[in-house]
Amino acid sequence: MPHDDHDHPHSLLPPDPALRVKALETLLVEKGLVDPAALDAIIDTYAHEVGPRNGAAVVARAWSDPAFLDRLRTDATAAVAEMGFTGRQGEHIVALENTATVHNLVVCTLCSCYPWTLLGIPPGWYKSDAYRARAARDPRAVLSEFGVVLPAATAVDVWDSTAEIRYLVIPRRPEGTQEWGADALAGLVTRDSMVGTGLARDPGTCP
Amino acid sequence: MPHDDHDHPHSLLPPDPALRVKALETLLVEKGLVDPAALDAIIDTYAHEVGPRNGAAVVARAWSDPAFLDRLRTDATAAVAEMGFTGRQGEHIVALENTATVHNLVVCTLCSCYPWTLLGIPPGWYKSDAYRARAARDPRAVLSEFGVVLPAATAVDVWDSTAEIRYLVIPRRPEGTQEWGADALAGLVTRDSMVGTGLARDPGTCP
Amino acid sequence: MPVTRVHDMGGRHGDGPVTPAPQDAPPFARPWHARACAVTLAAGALGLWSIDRARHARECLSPADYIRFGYYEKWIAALADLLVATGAVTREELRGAPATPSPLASRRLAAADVAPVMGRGSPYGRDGAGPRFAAGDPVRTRRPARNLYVSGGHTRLPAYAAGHSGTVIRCHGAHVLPDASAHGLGERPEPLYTVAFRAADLWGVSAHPADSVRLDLWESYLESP
Amino acid sequence: MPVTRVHDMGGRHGDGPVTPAPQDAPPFARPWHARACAVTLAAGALGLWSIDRARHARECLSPADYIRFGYYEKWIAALADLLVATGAVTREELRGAPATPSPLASRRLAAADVAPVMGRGSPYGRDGAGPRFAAGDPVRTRRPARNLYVSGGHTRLPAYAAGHSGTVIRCHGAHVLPDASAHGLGERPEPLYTVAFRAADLWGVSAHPADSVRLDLWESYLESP
Repeated sequence: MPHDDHDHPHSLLPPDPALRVKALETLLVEKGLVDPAALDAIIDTYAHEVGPRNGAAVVARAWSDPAFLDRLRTDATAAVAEMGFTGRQGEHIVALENTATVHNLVVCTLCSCYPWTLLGIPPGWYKSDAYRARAARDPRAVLSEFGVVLPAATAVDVWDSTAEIRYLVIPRRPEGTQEWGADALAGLVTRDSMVGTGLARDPGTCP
Repeated sequence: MPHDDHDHPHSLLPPDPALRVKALETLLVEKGLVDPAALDAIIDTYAHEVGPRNGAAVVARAWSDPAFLDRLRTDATAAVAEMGFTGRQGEHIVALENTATVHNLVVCTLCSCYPWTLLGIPPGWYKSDAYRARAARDPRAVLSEFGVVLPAATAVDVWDSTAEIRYLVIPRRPEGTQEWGADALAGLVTRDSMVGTGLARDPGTCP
Repeated sequence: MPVTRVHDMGGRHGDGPVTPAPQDAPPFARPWHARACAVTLAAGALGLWSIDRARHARECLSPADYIRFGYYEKWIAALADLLVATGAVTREELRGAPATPSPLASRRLAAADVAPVMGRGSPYGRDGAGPRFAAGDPVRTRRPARNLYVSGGHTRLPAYAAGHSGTVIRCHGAHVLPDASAHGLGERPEPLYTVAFRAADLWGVSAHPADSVRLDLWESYLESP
Repeated sequence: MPVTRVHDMGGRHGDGPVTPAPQDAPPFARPWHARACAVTLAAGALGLWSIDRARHARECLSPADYIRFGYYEKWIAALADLLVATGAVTREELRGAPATPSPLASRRLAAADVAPVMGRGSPYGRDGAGPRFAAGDPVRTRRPARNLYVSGGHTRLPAYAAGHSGTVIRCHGAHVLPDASAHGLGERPEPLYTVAFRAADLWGVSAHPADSVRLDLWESYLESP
């Protein structure tokens, strides 16, 4: 058990992180514990297939399909599974709807839990000490660093992902999009808006 | 005010610590803010004059002079001032007497406060993260790392130096020293025994 | 309070501003980040440790390493520690000695299984005792935040939320208890709740009076106030 | 809890063993340690900051710097920050621009004054209000551990001791309040007490039942339980 073993085996590996990874990969492949083709498949999955487009599709549908929104509210895990979004770091999903009076912000202060199935690999800032240390205590200052200034009357609910529940923020639907279809709506939904550090794009400025 | 100024001026100095010190010293001397001869005098003071011999003299006298021990209990600052021990990081002194049932251990979890006038500059371990983090929570494990194993019936009182009170531990006087004079007794008193991470030397093993 | 580790940083002062990234930034900033991620997931698929044990291995990095290492450096360091702790590799192999074929090779994740394994995940809900608390109930978190089974062990109650009063807003059924699972003590599932705390109760008057902080907490972390 | 900074490490898990030193180890392990100590004391003698402000400058180093810097590296970094903050030196001078003679040179500590200045120290006792608590009184520390004047400001209540019940064992009279003094808010002297806590109350059942932890705490850190 590595519990407070102060003679950490990792110190036996080369200090340079890229060489460290390479040394461990080589060793595991040689021992038959890791298949290099599986590594390529994992990287391909998270570099190209699983990313914030998934979450954006969920948000766009929640905005435009009231029956889906109902299912999302009742059991978000099942509702997003309908759309094919299941798996690692997305086993238990809860959707958080922003309103005129409540803004939701997601953090993981203890590590970097994040809804991989819907948003992919977390961005660097989400994993940074600054975000982890400050988001729960000082969310409005953190939001201002993302250019988001909320009305003082809007409450901020911060969700610290301490268990295996993964949170997806449903940003507010921009005004003037009543006629938009789901695909166009999804183009308004940024990664940050689904973590709560951003808002959906203004349709007037959208490409 | 340097309060959470994230553009810390210190980063403008050379990264190597020895060069950093030299650069700052040179600048302050050039500006007329620091006298090089004063630096030498300060170093001489703490390298050669003020050190654990002071504390050992206090302990030896406390062991051998009951009237002094009474004064030490009543007002340790005044009692050690009688012996000439006054000044920076020794403005307010409290003596802690070890007994058969209580062992005292001193730490400063928030920085490295230490009774300079009696013990000089703190040793590296006293300033280490490991000592600061662990001494208050797990004093018996820390003591064991110094080779000190206390009877289970002995209570450990840990003193966290959070204000300007500086603590001097009075170790237990070794058996078989009834006839010893103060100078010989002082030879039994180690630095660690006055912090509480050691005991007084066994007279049988003393040089 | 710090009966905890350096990873438990929620509420800490002294960190600088957060640096946002473009919405379309590539998920892996460096090629070796992608390799580190993939090696960790592939090794995890051997089934030698739980996610809780893997988290605890990262938390057990020395405070200095935890702070100076980047995200994937922590992953790789903890992975090496876990592989040695479980006997999957030896210290000598980490040092560069010739690798011995592993009897665990039959568990190797095949490329063809990546999609189904990642797409399935591993749900943490379990059958278990019914919940003691209901939505709307006031609760208080235990204090200090610590593992009750192992001194210094893994727990998911952040120090900033220990000993505070809040309100249950949801019960998620029974989930695997990290405090046990991280230490090979079985899953010991317990009801998991989302609990809301007033930000001002946690942080004092500097917090906005309308704001809240919500955490997912197991039943043994909670008591009636 | 971590409404605090990385310096507030009492109780933290994950640090390795303590490494003792010979009883007669030289006080300065490296020549530059001695220079760093002397420069800091000599600059401090200019009277531009209180000891509390100097401590806070060290605490305000970034968490990464605080952990990776050695003791005297922290001193020198904080000294540079303080000298700029007080206007005694400029950023340009730190960068290597030619030094301008300082109008504060008249305050320079002369070599002949080192012994009397160091030997005098600066006592922190002050006239002030009489104590509200007496030895034997039960008290509870405030929670969270934080500066009431400045968000994230200096305080000397460690997080591990916040919100705990203890017993006053001694009153030291009124002392300068660090929470004010560190931020240029005057000395605001308050009665200072030594308070004893049961170790088991602070750390849980892993503590020895007979053990205690004692801290020196100002009156505004305490309330009646």
